[in-house]
Amino acid sequence: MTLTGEFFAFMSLALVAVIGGVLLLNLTKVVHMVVALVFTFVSIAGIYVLLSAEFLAVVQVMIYSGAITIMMLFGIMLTRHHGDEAEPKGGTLRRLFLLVGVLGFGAAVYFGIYDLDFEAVPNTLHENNTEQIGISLFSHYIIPFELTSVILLAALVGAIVLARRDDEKEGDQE
Amino acid sequence: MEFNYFLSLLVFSPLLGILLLAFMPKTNESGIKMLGVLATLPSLVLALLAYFSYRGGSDLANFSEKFRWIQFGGQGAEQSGMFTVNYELGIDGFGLVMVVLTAVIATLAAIASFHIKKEWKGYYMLFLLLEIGMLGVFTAQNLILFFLFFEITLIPMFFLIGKWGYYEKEKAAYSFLIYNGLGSAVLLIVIMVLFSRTGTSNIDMLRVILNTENAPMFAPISESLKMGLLVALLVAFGVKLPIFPLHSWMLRVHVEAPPSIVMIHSGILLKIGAFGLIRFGMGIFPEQFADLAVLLAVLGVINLLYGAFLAFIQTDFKMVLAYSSISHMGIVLIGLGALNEAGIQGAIFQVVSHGLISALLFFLVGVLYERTHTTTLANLGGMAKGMPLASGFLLAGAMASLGLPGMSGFVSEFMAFLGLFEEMPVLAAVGALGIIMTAVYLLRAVLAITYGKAEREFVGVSDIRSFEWAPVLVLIGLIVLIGVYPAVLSEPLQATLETILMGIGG
Amino acid sequence: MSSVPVSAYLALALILFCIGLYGALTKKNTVIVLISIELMLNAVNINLVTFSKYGANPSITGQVFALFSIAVAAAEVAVGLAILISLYRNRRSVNIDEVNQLKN
Amino acid sequence: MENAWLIPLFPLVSFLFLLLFGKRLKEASAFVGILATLASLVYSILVLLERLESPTHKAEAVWLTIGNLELTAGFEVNQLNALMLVIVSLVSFLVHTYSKGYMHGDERFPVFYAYLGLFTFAMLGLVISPNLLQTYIFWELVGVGSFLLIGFYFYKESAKAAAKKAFIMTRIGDVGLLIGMILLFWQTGSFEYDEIFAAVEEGAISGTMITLTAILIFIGAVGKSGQFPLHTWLPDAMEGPTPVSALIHAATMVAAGVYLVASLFPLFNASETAMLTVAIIGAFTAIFAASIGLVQNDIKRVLAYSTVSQLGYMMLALGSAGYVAGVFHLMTHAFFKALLFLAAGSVIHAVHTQDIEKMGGLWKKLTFTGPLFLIGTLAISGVPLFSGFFSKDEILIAAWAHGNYGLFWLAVIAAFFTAFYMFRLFFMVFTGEARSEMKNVHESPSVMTLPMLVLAVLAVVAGYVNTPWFGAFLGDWLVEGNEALGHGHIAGPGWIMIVATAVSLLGILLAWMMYSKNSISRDWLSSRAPIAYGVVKNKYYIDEIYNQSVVFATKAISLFLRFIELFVVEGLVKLTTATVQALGKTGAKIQNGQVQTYGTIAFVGLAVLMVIYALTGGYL
Repeated sequence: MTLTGEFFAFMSLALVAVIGGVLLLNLTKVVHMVVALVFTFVSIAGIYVLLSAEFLAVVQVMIYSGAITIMMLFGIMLTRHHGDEAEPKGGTLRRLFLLVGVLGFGAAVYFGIYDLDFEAVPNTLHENNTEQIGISLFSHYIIPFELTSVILLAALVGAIVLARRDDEKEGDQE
Repeated sequence: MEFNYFLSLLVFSPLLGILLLAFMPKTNESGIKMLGVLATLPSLVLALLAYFSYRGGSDLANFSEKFRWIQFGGQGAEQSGMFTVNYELGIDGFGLVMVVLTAVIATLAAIASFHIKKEWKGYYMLFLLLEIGMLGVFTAQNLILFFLFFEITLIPMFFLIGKWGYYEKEKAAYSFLIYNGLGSAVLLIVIMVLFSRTGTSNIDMLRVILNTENAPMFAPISESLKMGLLVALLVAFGVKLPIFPLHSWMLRVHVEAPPSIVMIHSGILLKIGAFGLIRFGMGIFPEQFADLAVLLAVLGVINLLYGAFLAFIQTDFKMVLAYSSISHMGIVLIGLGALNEAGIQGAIFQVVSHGLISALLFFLVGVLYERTHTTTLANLGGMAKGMPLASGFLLAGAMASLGLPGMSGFVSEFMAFLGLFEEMPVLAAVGALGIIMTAVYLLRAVLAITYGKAEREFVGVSDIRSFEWAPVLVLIGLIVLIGVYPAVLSEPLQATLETILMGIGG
Repeated sequence: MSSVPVSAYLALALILFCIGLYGALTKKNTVIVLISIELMLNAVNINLVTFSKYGANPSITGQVFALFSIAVAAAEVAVGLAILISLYRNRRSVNIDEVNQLKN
Repeated sequence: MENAWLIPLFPLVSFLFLLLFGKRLKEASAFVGILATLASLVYSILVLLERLESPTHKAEAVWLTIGNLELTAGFEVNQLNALMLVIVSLVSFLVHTYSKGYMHGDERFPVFYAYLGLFTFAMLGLVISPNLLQTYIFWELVGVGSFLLIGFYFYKESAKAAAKKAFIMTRIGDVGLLIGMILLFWQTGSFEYDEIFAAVEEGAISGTMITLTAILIFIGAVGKSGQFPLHTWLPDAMEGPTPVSALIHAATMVAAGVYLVASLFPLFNASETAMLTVAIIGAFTAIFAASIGLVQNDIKRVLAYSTVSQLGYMMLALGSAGYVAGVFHLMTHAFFKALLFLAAGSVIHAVHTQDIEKMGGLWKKLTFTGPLFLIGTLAISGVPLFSGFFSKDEILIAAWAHGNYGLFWLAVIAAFFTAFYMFRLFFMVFTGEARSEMKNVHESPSVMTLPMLVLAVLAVVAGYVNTPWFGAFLGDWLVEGNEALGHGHIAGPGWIMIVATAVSLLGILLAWMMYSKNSISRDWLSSRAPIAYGVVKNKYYIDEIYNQSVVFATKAISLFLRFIELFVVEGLVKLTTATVQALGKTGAKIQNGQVQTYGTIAFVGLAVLMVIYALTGGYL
């Protein structure tokens, strides 16, 4: 392994991503947690750039760091939060149990990947990345693409229905 | 002579009784009892017929019958005859002896059941079902059929204990079911492993396949797997026998079940354990069995002494007899552990002999309880005054049980020890202490009941009467017959013994 | 040639996945649970993109899949938040401990 | 002689017959029993007479087949067996006759005769057994006969305890016999006496094995013959009716141990250690029991200890290679001890007590029993010209000749004790004044006195079949054709006979001075050495020691095992059920309806599986 710029970039991005994740786990205020995760999402976008996926990096920043985070913040704001954000007591046994499980899982997977290395094949992903994606998406993956739109539509309708029906109920009650 | 369907007839003839009983009015007490006893007679007659025709020179192989029954696997398997479960019955010398014993004790226990106080109809129907199961166990020629019959014995027993027993009958019934159910589960695993790996469940074929090098199998059975299977068998049948420390269910059953059922239970059902060990353990895995012989002998001595010492301090006569059964089953194990002709023959003799003796003793317990409504030693005493005959028979039964020469107990005990002394003299000498202890606890208990000062309240009780004579006389007669002329038993066994010993290579 | 090995990307993805998983299963706040799930999806996306570049057969497909995944995740967040809000209206709480309808 | 197997069958038939029809026959059952034993007696005498001329007869048939082993059963008439047949059937016949008077009026009269028949059958079967296995079978059966008869008065707690004790104590010995017998079988391949002897002679068995088996078999004899340390049952066995004591616990069954050692004599003779063991146990028992007999006050117990002591003599004889002496004493002892017991029975019958402190002055009232008792006493004390004198003399000579000088002197002291306590008994019962009020003292009916008379005659004359003066006819005949048994007569120094006579006369003299003339105070010993007196009076506390040690240990083991049963075995059961229940409860608890919990469980399960796969390389 040579000390190249790419390596430094990866290391710093990865560090920021992981710190963001750890902060998510350890911060007490919900808003802070979401903000911590923004760092992670942005670093992941950086990782995408390193992996020659510029288009995806942009999408990542737009959707995650932008849209989803904003939505989450709205969700938090729409739901009232009592002052105490402290974790309720109890469940430590389960946490420990889970921690062991997670670490075991991580170890098991890491055991599988730690010396995984493929023969690097020269590729052209970085050239006209967006164009490549577009061609692929609209030729080969046209049907999944259309289906995705259906899903998004369904989600849209579903979200509205979920919210509205409750409104009606509340209205009935009032 | 042709004996088509002979064994099926023998095994399933109680079914006729069940059908007829189903049409009897519930309240007709004497009718039901008579029918119940009569229904056991066809099996008895057929069993005796088989015995005497065998003694008359007829070949036991003639009795075998076989029909294709269930087919597992695809077309190819059907052609090759693999994974076929046949309905096949047959008997060898050992099986013959056990069938006769079962038929005799079943009839006598049916007579002893006259003491039952309620719901005779259900009782006798279950009783007859139990008899079918027992007869089937001793005649089944393949493991799956054996297992089915084995399970058939469990269910009627559960209800017979749980419904017609004494104070803690439900608890006894449950512990019976749980222990034996677990034993059956282990047995089923063994059977399935054998069946799936060899493609057959026929006992003789299994014997051949497992003891021939490079015999065709679907999956190999390694030596260590064989050992594992044998240990599993030991556990499965050890529950039944019972082997220390798997015995606690049996104590409850002995104490809580009605005496006529204990006659069956102690007389025959426990023997299925010994039968299974000899037939399957020793028959199918002879080499591994030889490796375990020392363990068995040690377990036998433990059983013998453990039962004897605990019987010594019991305060209830039924408990004394229950522990005595454990102790006597130790002698079976000792004989098996000796693994020579004398030992194995002694074990089989003990199986038969203890069947008769414990049936006699429990019948007398029933007679006693019928009159005094107690079996606690401290409450009894001086019964020889009021019921000299019953006391005399009780004493005779105790004498037979402690191995008095001239009675069957001695022959079996003697042969088992004769066998063990050849192989492991020191262990046998330790076990011989059990002979003393047997005398100690049996005399203590029996004398406490029969000798000494008579309790006033029991002075007027009646002695053995009417129907009670039959079981007592038949059992005593058989016990003395085997004791004086053991050839009645040893001759049918010789062929079986040879087969077994050939497998062991000794 | 790349100076960063494949396993480093995969390890990063693994760490993020584990963090997300732990968060999803322990956090009491439903919003955080949802966001932890997003983190897990992101970790998976990293894997997809990594294999798209360094896999045995590199191609654009991995990136396209990541794209799909992001789209679905967005839809999921929308529906999830809708459920969250309706839940909050019914229960006046977003504490996941109190969501135990499965029991009855 | 070919039909000698019929001899035991007569009493067996009597037993079965009385068992079935005894109730109807009532006291007529006596005739069945008497007739049966008479038949056996006549036949036995015929067999004995025939045996005097012709060689040993043996016939056998297969009894039990074990694979290739064939165990046989049959009968054998050799010198010893023929002699025993006559002794047993004679005493049995006399006791049967005597009992008709003694048991008169007992409501279980037929049962008594049935038991007597069973015992006689077993005893006769025992003495014609050609092999050890058969011996063992009958050996146990006589034990049962003895057990039943001791416990004949079953409603008495003491009888119950005595019967139980007798059976269990002898059973302990029997196990020794069984082990010895089986070991011998695997060494020699046979239970047959002659084959065992042949193997011993060929040296087919190692010396240690011979010693071991001989001692184990001797344990059986110790149990049956009431030798120390298994002697305690015999005095207690006096709870049985007195004719039973005469038959079983004096003349026949207790002598079976001696008979067993005698019939296995070549085996014992092959091992010095075994012989010495037999001799030491015998001599020790002789003096040990005699010392207890000195101070007992129950007429039957004195006789019982005397029996133990005399049996010790016989063992000493056998252990000193005095085969003939042992058997000879067995025979004479059978006669005079049976006589003594029957006479004692007659006394008890007359005065209805067994305590000699309450008797006295009966000589005039029991004009017939008194002299007969005296004859027996003289015979057992070894007064010259009576049978006991000759046989005891033989034993002393054998012990001296074998070089057991210490044991010899023990035996001499025991002889002194014997003479003393027997005459103490005699003087206290028959002379002086009655020490308690006794009414209706009357002589027994002739059906009781006649058997005693026969025995008295034999007690006098039986000694003359084997004397140093008129030729050792019995001895020569017994060892004829079998060198292994030693010589018919062992020559010893002449002073032994004088010493033996002197000590017995001294004993009598001392007893006379203490109990008849009262020139020495009766409590001379008890006042001088109260502790020693107490120890002897309480039979050296052997019973108490056994109670404290063996019985206690048995109970302790039992309780310990019950502890195991309750806490380990039942504990395991409870643990299993508790585990299953706990698992079930945990399972139920996990179902709390929270998605996160379900997710955790599912995920951890997956993780565990993955870890397992990772560790096992993907193949389970």
